[in-house]
Amino acid sequence: MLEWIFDTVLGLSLLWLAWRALNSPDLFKAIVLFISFGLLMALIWVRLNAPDVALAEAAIGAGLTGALLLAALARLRIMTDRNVSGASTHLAHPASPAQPPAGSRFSCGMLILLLPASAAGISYAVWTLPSDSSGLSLDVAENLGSSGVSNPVTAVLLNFRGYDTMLEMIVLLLAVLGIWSLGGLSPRPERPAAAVLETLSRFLTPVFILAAGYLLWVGADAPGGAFQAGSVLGAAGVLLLLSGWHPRARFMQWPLRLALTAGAGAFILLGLLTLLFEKQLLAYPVAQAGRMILLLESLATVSIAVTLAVLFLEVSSDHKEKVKKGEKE
Amino acid sequence: MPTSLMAIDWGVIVILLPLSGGIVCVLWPAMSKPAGLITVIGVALAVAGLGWRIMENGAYRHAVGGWGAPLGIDLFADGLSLVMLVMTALVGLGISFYAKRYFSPRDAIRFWPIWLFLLAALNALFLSADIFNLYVTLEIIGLAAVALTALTGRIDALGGAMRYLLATLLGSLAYLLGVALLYHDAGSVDIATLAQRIEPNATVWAALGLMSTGLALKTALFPLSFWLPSAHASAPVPVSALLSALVVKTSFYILLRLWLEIFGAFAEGFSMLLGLLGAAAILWGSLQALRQTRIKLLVAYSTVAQIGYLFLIYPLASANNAMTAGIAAYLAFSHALAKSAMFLAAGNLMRFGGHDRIADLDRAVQRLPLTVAAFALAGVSIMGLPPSSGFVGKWLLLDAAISQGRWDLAAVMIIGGLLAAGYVFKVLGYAFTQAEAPHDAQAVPAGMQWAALLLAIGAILLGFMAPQIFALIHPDLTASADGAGTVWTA
Amino acid sequence: MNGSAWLPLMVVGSALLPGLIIFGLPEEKMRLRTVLNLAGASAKIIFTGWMLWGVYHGYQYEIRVAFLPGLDLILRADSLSLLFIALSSVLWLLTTVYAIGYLEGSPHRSRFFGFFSLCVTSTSGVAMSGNLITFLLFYELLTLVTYPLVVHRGTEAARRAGQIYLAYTIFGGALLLLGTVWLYSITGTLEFSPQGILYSLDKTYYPALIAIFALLIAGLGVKAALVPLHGWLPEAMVAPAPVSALLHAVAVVKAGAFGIVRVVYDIYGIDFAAALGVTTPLAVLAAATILYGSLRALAQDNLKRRLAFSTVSQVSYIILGVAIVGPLATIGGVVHLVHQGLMKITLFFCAGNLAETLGIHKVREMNGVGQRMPWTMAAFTLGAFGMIGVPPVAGFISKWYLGLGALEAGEHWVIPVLIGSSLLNAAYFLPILHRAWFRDPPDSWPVIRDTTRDFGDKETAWALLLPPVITALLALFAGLLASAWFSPLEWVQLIAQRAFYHP
Amino acid sequence: MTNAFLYALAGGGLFTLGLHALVVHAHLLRKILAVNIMGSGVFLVLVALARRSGETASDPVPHAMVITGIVVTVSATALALALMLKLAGKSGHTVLPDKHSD
Repeated sequence: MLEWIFDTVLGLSLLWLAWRALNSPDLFKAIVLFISFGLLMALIWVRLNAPDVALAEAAIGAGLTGALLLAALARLRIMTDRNVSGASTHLAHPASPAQPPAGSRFSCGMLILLLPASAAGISYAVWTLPSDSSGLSLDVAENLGSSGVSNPVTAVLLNFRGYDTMLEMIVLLLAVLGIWSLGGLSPRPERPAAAVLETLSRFLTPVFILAAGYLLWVGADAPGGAFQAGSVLGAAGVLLLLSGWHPRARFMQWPLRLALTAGAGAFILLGLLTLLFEKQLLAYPVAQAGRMILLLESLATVSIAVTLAVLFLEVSSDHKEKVKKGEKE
Repeated sequence: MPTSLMAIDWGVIVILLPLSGGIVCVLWPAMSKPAGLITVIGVALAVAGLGWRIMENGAYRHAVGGWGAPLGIDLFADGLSLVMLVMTALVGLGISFYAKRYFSPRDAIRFWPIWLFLLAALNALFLSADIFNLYVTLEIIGLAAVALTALTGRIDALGGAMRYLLATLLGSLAYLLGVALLYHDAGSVDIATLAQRIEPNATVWAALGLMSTGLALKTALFPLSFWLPSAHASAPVPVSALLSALVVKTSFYILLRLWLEIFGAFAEGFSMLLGLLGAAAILWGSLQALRQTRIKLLVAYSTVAQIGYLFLIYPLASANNAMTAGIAAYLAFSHALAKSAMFLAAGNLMRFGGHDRIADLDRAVQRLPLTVAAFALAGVSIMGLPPSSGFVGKWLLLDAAISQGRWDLAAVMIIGGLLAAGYVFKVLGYAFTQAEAPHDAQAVPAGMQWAALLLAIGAILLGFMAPQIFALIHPDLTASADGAGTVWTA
Repeated sequence: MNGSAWLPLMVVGSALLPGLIIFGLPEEKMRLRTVLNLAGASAKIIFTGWMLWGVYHGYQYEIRVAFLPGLDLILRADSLSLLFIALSSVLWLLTTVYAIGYLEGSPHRSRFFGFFSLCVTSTSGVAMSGNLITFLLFYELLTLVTYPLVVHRGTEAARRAGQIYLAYTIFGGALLLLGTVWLYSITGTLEFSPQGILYSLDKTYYPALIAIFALLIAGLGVKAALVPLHGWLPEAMVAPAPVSALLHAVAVVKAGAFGIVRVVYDIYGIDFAAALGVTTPLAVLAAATILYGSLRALAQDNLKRRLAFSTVSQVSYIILGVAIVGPLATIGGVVHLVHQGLMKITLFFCAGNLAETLGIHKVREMNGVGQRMPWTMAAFTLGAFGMIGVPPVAGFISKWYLGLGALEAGEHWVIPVLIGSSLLNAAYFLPILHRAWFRDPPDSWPVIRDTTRDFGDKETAWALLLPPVITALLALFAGLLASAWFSPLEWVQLIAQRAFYHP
Repeated sequence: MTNAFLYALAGGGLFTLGLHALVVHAHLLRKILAVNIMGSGVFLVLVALARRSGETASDPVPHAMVITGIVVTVSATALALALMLKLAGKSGHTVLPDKHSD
């Protein structure tokens, strides 16, 4: 009974946080509420016995996404400050909160009519599901032994459904390419980083790197793995960037590109090799499976970390010109 | 030699090759253009290899990682997938050769890697037999398409891309929620497994609604087409062609696949709704196209209308799945060729005139005969006039409609054809007029003109290939899939 | 018995190939273009002659390729298609000569001759279609390839005329498509066959079949310029004269009329159509068109427009003959396909000569022109007499058989229509002839449009003069020698015997 | 019937809330937030339902899918934010422009 109450409260506060985050008149507040929403999600993942997801959510869903949102908002505010005299002074401040764009008013109306219906439909669909399905857990358990790792989530991500993960590395890469192809955002005036932040980051960076290494290593048997490790490492990068550290221009060229593509490249290479020797895409020989997964994960971790850091860098800062130079080579 | 070639797993190559090409482009931007072209040609050859294999051995199935569905992910290709892959390869080839001359060096290093990843995802999508894997490919396609749309960095392109991104994300999420429901209903994300296990119940219906809505949004089925014109009209020309010809077809293909194999058996009322929206799309899109004064918007609205024809498949679907799949694949292929040719030709006209106002197109026909011919031939197919693939497609649909007494749909198709003639000749009419004062015209490289013309000729020639296409999508092809094959009820 | 299957393809190819090559030729390669044009036209005549001989001796020429599930594309030469092909080959050659003379020095000739050849290609295809879908294919192709010819001059007026032309023809095409698909959904075949393909159908289909007939006739009637679907024809007069000549005498309107012949005889079958009760309304419609066209022609001062309305009227003789059940009327109608072609192309050639040489576009400018251009006006006179039905010019033969056929079929109301129309024809042609021959020429001829061509004392260029004279003589001999073995009339009797009225 | 269903229902609720906000709000940053919340809702449905039988060992496949989904979402979010910033920089607005200005 207590559990029921606890879960009900948790679920309701989740909905309440979401509502507040979406409808808070102040954008900064909305983002902060969104970050707390993400942390609550992480808690719920733990509650649902999904620690891997919880780690990913905390690091990426709440952490990195939050950082990205705040950075974007900061840039919007700077733009606003610059055009105080202009007509467009409300970039970062909410216009009237509920103003649908004129063009799609018809579809807006339709959707709002459909909303209650769809909510009811989804709930009913969820509600009437038979409660006896075990999904693929039995298949996973049965084949876990030959997967090379003992953490089932890692087994699914890197082995059973490794192909998905390969494509996912491409998604990450595409986000960076997409942002690069937008060219430079208008530059932001340089601001010295707060001293506190600098000290903090100097102290925290090694800790983050250690933590990432641990998560990567432990991912084979316990919650953790490339995505969690990569996002922690990426978070370290974000902190460094926040504290005013600048990557050297030389790094911004091919070493950066190499780091960005390492994960996807490793997947593709391994895919070609397995196709050549095992006649099957990404079919690892059982004896080597553990090592191959670790190799893939290590490279993926580097790529994920660098990608996340670059994403933050791009959204937050004025380093565009350097990146563009690198691109022009 | 044939056996050694036969031993190569072309299905996997079709995915890995463009991925590798994309990585090479990222690592070595200066080599983007040659690497990109070589990759695209290689992919076309690999698709040919896969096609040959499918025709020899029947449907293709590859268990990634050696696990096999439902635990692992299966790649699967039958005649329907093959037609889509061939469509992608051919149209991709044409657009690539156009893009080779179109982009400035600065834009080229941005375009090629993203396009190659997009190509990989297109191929992966048409080869996937796993609804979650389809979600991942859809996301790659979505992000790549948005990035390409915004390539010019102009305000209209940024706005179009932003609208497109939000729409495509919304569509993906609705689809993913449907996937979640199906997974928990049937314990699998493999299409063949789902086909065996799914019984109509509330969860399945909700999944059907969510997935269809999401995919219809991504396909820009009226009225969920609000995002399409601004994105397709503001993107760089080769990208517009890619979006209209290939990208919108992907979500349509998924919906078709799900329909044929899972939902079609019980969702008749729903198919009526899809058909109704398709009919509305034809009328609305054509009327809008007719109203436009700018050539790319006209072509973009024409896409909205042509998508409508694709959805008329659903209410007209017969018990014969192979026939339905054949008509759908044929229509999609036909539109892909014609619409890419049309966008490329429109791009040439815009470069030639330095503007995109239809009424000031004078004399183009004398100065750019290849381009105007491309536009005209593509237009013939879009209008559904013989001899063209568009005519054959319209014939098949009309035949189905009249045989089933669906006079309303038949009337919509006829009216849609008339409206299409209206907007195509609106452009062509001005292309024949003589300028009062000759304006300065930009030279258009021959390569760009020929790319458009060859695609348009393809749209015409496809009109004589219907028997071959239908032979590919024959039930025999899928029957030989090793046991786990899909269900075609012939 | 199956002769060479390749002959029909070669007939189509003899126009298609030169056309495609000409598109690629630069403007200044005049000689090569002329050689290609004439070689194509001559080749076509040779192939046609070969097939005429073959068909006369009972061979069949047929080629088919799979096109749609259950439907083939069929090119087949039977006696009826050869009639149309022979007409188009001869007139193509003459029109080509004429067009070379007419367009000398004007821009975009490669484009013009390219589309011109495509136009003939599709006409040949229309003629040799072995089923309705092949017919539809070439019929629509004809619409598309004539559009650039109509708007050839590139003026705003030409553009608007082109839009009107398309609006009509594409609408007609849509109706034809709808009718064809509907028919196919009932019959499962579209193949032309001598008794039609419908006689075995159940009575419950009859209402649908009547509706389909209406759709098909409406679709074809646009090109055949049946009232009220004729509006595009006078507008299309902005095109250059060879185009008007070809469109009106051979290609477009004839394709429509020919299609109606095919639908009535080879799809429905004349007896079945009569039993269905659709022939009488068709005949009434044709009669109304005949009278309406003539009445409108009376009021036109622009010479080409007058000829256009005359075409509206004359083409419906063919349809009238088709719609009256009986071999004699059929012969009269079908033979008019050829006769009207010869006479009307003569008239348009002559009108083109007047415009090109003297700048005459209006009837009232024609005073005394017979003295300045005697050969042209002599040809014009022969053509006009033919139209009126003065013996022994070909038009008389058509009207004679139509009249006999109407009497044979008991459709007596046709006789007054024929007489009335002939009187109207006389009323709008004789004043022209009177002006041309018996009035004094003006001091100076109207200013010539945009050409700087000066023919001096010569009547006009040879290339412009020869074709109308030849066609006029052909029209005369088609009537004079109507009972000779090589006359169109004899061939049409063969058609009627073989195809439509089996013993 | 287990309490995992509660979370699945909450997931459906999040999806709907997000959809509502996506449609109703004009500011692009809010639209991006809305998409993120919709995504969380979908992930919640996916994982919560895996727990509905109440066993302790839960199905790892949806977990892996959600991790994939989270990464996809952050990529899309980053691209969307960059687009928004670029658009704001060029047009001075953080709302979608009218469909097309002729």
